[in-house]
Amino acid sequence: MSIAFKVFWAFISLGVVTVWGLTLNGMVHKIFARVQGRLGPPVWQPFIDIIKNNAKRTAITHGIMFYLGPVFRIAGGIGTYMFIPVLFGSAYFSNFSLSGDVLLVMYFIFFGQLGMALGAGEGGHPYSAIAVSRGLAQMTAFEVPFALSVISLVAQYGTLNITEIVAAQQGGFLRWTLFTNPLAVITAMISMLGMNMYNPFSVVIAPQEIPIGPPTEYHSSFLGMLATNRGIFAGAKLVLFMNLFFGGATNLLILMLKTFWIYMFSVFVGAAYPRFRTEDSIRFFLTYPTILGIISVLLFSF
Amino acid sequence: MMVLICGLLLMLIGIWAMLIKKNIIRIIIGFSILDTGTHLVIVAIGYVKHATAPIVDKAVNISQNAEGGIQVLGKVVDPVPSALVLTAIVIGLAVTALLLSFAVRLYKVGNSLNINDYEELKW
Amino acid sequence: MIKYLLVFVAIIGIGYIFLPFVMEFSTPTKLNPLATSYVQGSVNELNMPNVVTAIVVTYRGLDTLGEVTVLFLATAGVGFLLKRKHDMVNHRRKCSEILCTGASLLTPLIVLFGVYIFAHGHLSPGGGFQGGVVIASGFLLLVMANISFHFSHNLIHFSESISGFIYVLLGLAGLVLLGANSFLDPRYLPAGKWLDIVSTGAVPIIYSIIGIKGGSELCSVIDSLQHGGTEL
Amino acid sequence: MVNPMLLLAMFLITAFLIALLDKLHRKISIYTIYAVLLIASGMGFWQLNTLLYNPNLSVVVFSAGFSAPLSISLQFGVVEAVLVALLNLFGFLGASYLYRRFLQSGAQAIALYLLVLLGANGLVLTRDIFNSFVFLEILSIATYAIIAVDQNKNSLVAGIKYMLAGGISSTLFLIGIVLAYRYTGTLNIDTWLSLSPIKTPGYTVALFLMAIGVFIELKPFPANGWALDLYQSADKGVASLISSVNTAAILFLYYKLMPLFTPALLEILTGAGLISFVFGNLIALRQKNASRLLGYSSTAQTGLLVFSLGALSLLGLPQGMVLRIALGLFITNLFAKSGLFWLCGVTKRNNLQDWSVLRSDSGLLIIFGIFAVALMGFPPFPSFFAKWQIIQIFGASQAWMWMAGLLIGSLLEVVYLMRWLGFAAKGESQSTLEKPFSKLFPLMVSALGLASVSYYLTLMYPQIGTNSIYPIMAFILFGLIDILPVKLKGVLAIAALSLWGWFVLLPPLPLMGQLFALILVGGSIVQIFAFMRYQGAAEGFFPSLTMLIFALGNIVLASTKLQFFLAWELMTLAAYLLILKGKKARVAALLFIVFSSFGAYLMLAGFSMMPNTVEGYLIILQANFMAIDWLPALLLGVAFLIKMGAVGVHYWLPAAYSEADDETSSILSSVLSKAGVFGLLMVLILISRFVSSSSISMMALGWIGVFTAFFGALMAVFQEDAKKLLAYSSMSQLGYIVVGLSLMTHLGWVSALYLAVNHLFFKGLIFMAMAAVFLRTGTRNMYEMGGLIKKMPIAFISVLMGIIAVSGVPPLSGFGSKWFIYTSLLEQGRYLQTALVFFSSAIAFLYLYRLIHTVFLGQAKPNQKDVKEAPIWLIIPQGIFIMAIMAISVFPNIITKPLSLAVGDYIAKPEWLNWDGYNLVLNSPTLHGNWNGNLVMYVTMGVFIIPLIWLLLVNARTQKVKQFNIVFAAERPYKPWTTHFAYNMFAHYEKALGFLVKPRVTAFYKGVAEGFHSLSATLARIYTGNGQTYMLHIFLYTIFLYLLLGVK
Repeated sequence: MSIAFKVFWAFISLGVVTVWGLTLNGMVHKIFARVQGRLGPPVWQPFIDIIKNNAKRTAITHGIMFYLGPVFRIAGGIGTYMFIPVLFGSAYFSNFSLSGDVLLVMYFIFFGQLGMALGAGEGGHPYSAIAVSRGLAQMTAFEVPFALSVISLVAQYGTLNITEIVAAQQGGFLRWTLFTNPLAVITAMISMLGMNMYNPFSVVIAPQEIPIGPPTEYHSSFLGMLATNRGIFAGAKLVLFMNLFFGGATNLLILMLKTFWIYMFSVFVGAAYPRFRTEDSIRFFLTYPTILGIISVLLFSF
Repeated sequence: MMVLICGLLLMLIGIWAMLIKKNIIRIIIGFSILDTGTHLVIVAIGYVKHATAPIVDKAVNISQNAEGGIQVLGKVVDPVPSALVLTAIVIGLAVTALLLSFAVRLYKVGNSLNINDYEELKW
Repeated sequence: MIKYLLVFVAIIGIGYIFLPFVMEFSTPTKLNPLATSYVQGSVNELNMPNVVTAIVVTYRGLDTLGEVTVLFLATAGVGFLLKRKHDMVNHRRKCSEILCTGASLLTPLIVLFGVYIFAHGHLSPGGGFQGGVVIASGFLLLVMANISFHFSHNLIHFSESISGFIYVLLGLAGLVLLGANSFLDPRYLPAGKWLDIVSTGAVPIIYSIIGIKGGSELCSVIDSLQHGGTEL
Repeated sequence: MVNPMLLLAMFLITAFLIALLDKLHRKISIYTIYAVLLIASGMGFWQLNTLLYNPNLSVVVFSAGFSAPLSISLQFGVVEAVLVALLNLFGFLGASYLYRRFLQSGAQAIALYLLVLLGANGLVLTRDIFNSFVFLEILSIATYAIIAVDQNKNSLVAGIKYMLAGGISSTLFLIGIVLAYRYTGTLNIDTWLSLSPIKTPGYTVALFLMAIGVFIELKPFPANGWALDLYQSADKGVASLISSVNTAAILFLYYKLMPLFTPALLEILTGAGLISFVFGNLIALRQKNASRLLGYSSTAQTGLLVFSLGALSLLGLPQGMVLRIALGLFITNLFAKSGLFWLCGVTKRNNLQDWSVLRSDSGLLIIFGIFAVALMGFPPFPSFFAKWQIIQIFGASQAWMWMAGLLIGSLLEVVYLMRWLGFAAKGESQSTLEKPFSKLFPLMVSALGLASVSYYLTLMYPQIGTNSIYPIMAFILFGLIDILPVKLKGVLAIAALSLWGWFVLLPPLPLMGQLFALILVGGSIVQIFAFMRYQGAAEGFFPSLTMLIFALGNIVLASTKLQFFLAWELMTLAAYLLILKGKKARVAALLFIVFSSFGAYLMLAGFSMMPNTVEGYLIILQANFMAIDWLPALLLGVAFLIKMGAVGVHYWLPAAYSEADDETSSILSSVLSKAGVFGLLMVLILISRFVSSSSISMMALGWIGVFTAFFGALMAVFQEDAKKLLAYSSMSQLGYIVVGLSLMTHLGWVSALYLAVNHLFFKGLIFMAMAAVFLRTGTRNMYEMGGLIKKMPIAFISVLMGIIAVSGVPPLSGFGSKWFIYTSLLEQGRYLQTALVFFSSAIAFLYLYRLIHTVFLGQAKPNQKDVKEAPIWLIIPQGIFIMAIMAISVFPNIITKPLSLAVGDYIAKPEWLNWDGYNLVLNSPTLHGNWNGNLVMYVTMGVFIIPLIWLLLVNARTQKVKQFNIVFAAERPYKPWTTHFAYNMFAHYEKALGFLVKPRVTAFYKGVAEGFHSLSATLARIYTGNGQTYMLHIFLYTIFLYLLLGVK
């Protein structure tokens, strides 16, 4: 496949995931609102926000890093997505997944976060830094169970290649990792709660107490970019989880179905639980899920 | 044999004095006794049974051999320890003299001859 | 208490160290080969009846040279230690008539006796050190009697220095005259007649020098102890 | 041949006549003894020269015209000639030190001094046992008397103690001689030696008494209180005389008697020597009085000499060899110890802390440094070679206890000497010194003498090779031109090192060697630029720096164990000197050198158990077919791990890295630690035949690495000091390298090396940038900075590149190292280690963000509003490093392929590892994976540039706002100190995980240090200061040794 062709299809797949991701976000807001007894915004609210923000004329900047922050962020989201094969067996929806394996994806996730953190940092607002420090701290903690579950997969399948992992899960839902290696999946799903930063691990963005910080420092097209990324990034993560643990997808419909339910898991948990403090969530991630992860690794390494 | 044991006993007495007496002069005397004991031991070691002093005179039997050399037939004691003890005595004397003058000097500086009064240097 | 115990242990211990030696000690009945050859050599090669002198002055002359040095050291050390800037006044009472007279009378005799002893050191018991000590005891007598007798410091030091110097020169003479291995060899002078006072090579000269040296050193020590050392 | 009798006669005549000469003029007598001593020394040299050309010359001279057993014989052989030459030379130097004393004290003192030397010479020359007693007494009595040149109470008291002890020991000696005569019938040592052995207990007693008499004169612990008091209180010239001339002569007497001893006796005395060495140094540990400390050190050194003479003889070495080794120790001690005593006299400071007075006088400080360093046995001083050989011999003959004792004692010695040196170099300086020429002269001569002796010895030493000299030569040359401007020196250094590196270093090396040469030497050369930022001459950097770099190269270039160790020690020394340049680096430098020495001694022990290498053939090549046992591998491994700062032995690392000057820290972290990597790699190569990835040892090593990485990262998170943060970060990174190496697979090693190269680049980069920040802001506390991105954009970019590379975020090369380490670990099934490594690298984000945020982002501080960009000299290396990082990020093959080739020489590349263009494909049976760094870079650029363009299109005209244009609690904040979120940034993290980084290691080492110091203090209690107690010690000691001997 020629490079141009590949780039073209990458754009298509990116478009798909953006739309789907944003839709999912909209649904989430709706669900939360309903759980809390509100009417909630319409499902398409994220799209409206993005368009509105991009249309704003005025913009201020605190400096070059501030300016680049959202770029880093969205580049991180897109890049992560670009390195994940979306549909199993499809030449069109495999993005640039041949540049690396699951390790690349796991590390590229940091790219956007780091850039964002830097950009927000230059804003000079202390809350940005506080949020970043919480986010990073929590991140180190939930990455441990996640890494353990990936390691468990490696022990199970003997590969880091996402496509190969998906291939190993083909042939009936009983061959999904969910059923062949349930402990790893549980571990990974718990750490996903942290990743998505919904309750009980929402102290990072702390939507109630800290209504300022990055979202208010950034505005207009910056904010638009961040919002777009929220969709892309969520989609990328969901696709990754789907590939690793739920047998992947061979067409877009299955993809949507699976990612929806994966997402809903964290949403339901988030809607039902109160919030942990940072140190509590660190302690949490480093105890139960970590032990589960270790057990799952040990199960497969012997 | 008796002299040897006496010498050894003297040495022990000297050591006792050096270790027990507090007065520096007495310690020096102890040292002198130790020294003397040593000299006695040295002399005793050179003794040969029923022998005379190693001076070849009328008390010693001598005979002339063919080449005109003199053969000493009588018994003399071993001259070597005697020679050594001479040196040892002089050396002992020198050390004692120096010790005493140190003591004198120290008395002038510190106004005491008790060895326990001089313990500033330690650890 | 602990200290007494430890001292006790030390003394017992030192005694114990000597025990094996004492246990197997028996007075020998004959000389060992080295001593025998000393006795023979003294008589035959050095023509010297007093074997001890032969050893002290000739065979082991280097020891004696060292011994002289030690004496010199003691003198210098005592003088150095007790050195005073100013002579202090003596507060001792004058000697009694008997002591004064006796001392004045005896001192020359004692000195003469000392000279005899070191002059005959190669023939009969005695020798340089013994002679020197006797001479010094004469001077000690004078000092004890507190007779207003002043050593000439210069004289003493001069005789100390020069006698020591001559001793070394006499030793070196052997080296020069008899060869590389003959430092302190007295045989560059004729051996002389058996039992003659001028015999056995340079031994009488050496012993006399030692006597003078020893005497002056001891006098110097006495002087230092009496008056405090002098600035050389 | 020179007749030794003449030598003695000359001394005697002068001594006897000095009183008369003195009457003429005081100066005449003084200059006379100078002449005599110089002539005597010259006689020694002359004799040595004669014997060198005419080795078969008869060297024995008899007295009185009779031959040996009858008369007294003197021997003037090679050893005696050396001793005569040296002792008289030092006699002369000591006399010149005492010049003023002599002027005041008069002829007696001069004569006494001369007689000390006479005694020493006689003791050296004589072959007659009783005669040696006489000379011993001359020596002792003259020494007793000369103590009185300083007639204060203390020296008189010490003198009396000394005399009593000396009297007792010489009485024992005398009685021993006579008792022995009873059995042997001779007093001549040579005749005695030819006798057949006598086996009765009485004879053993006699020998014992004789031996113990001499031995106590050698001041063995604990029967040496008198000597210590004497060293402390006597005039320093006299103390120096006693510790050098006096001790040397008695030691030689001991050596002469040694062949007479029974093996049991020799063993006991040798052991006692070792005890004396160890405990002397142990007690010195807590000593604050300089002269007394020197006293302890002196007794320890004497113990060491007794020990080495005895031990080597017991092991059956030829006497020539024993003497050569002992001579190395002896010469060092002679020069250094007397020099230190003289220096004590010049500074007139008793408290060690007051030695900072030397700061004002760099000449004296250098001299002090030479002495101290020589005493500790650092190269190129003779004691280094002596210790090396001794340890090698012990290793070969498996004398482990001896080796352990020697090494422990040496380590203790390093502690207190280096602490002292630290005080002198870094303390608060107050006043100036009075420096009479007569006292400076001997100091300078002995320092110069020691240096030149060492230089020539090193040149002549077998197995050294010219390369090994370069570091020393560089040190000397750059020391000589140290007054030139720093820019010029920098250019010279870069030119010299580059030429050397290109033409000498690289050509003979195999690929692996070249790689390390590039890391170690190349990486350092780049950083030389940073040193050129200083104004004026900036004295003190370049000698050590160039020595360091040459030594680093030599480590790679070594072909024998000795060359390796020599280079290693020179590197350590140079690094120590560089660290010591830091403003508050006294303690840090001490920690560094103590830990390094500990490592070095382990290495020494390890080397001694390793087979010999072939000279002229690089170790790195030999490693391929040589094998070593597990014990040496363990020792060497630990040694290298210390240098890398593995967890547990990392205690020195944060202190040293943070307190050194910034440029130095950079080199320490980015380059020096790689020397440890190189060493560890060598060890692993050497054991690669019988150790595999799954061996317990390698698993353990892996865990060490993982925990190093983990704890390093975790501790870095909680630092406020940027340099400490970077230090812990380095530790963490080195942990990854250890893990990689522990895998013993091709991929594992490639990953370790890849990380090593990367770490050089990014850590050098960050350190350089941060050096610029520290330089401009004048602080290292991150919370005192902030918002510097606008003032120092270049530094910001460097740090940004650096932290992206450290954290392993794609697309920069850092990701490669993560990918390598994970895949290699997973490939070997080390899952749990992988997880912990992953955790640590996640933690890295915390401290990296903290670094860049609190320094460059957030609120700028008003007091830093005039901060400028760094000087160009700091930017040049940054530029180079950035280019290097970019190059290997875009084109990873330029580094991964050579690395794989280099490793392939030792562990063959598995077939499942392939390059498909830029795509690195891994198809092992246990793991599949791939990484295409080139493509990742392009994709990242793409996904970055497209949104950027978009943003520029829709939002091109943004309005720049001022610093406080934020809404903070509904107001605009005007206090950047409170608004800047920096201090204790990860408080929540500390709450959650802080319990893991409680300073346990610190507590442990503090406990160890405290334990040693209180042990030292307790032991020192035996020196009660009471003369009688000291005598009691002597007697009890004698009895104790006697009981050990167990005469039946």
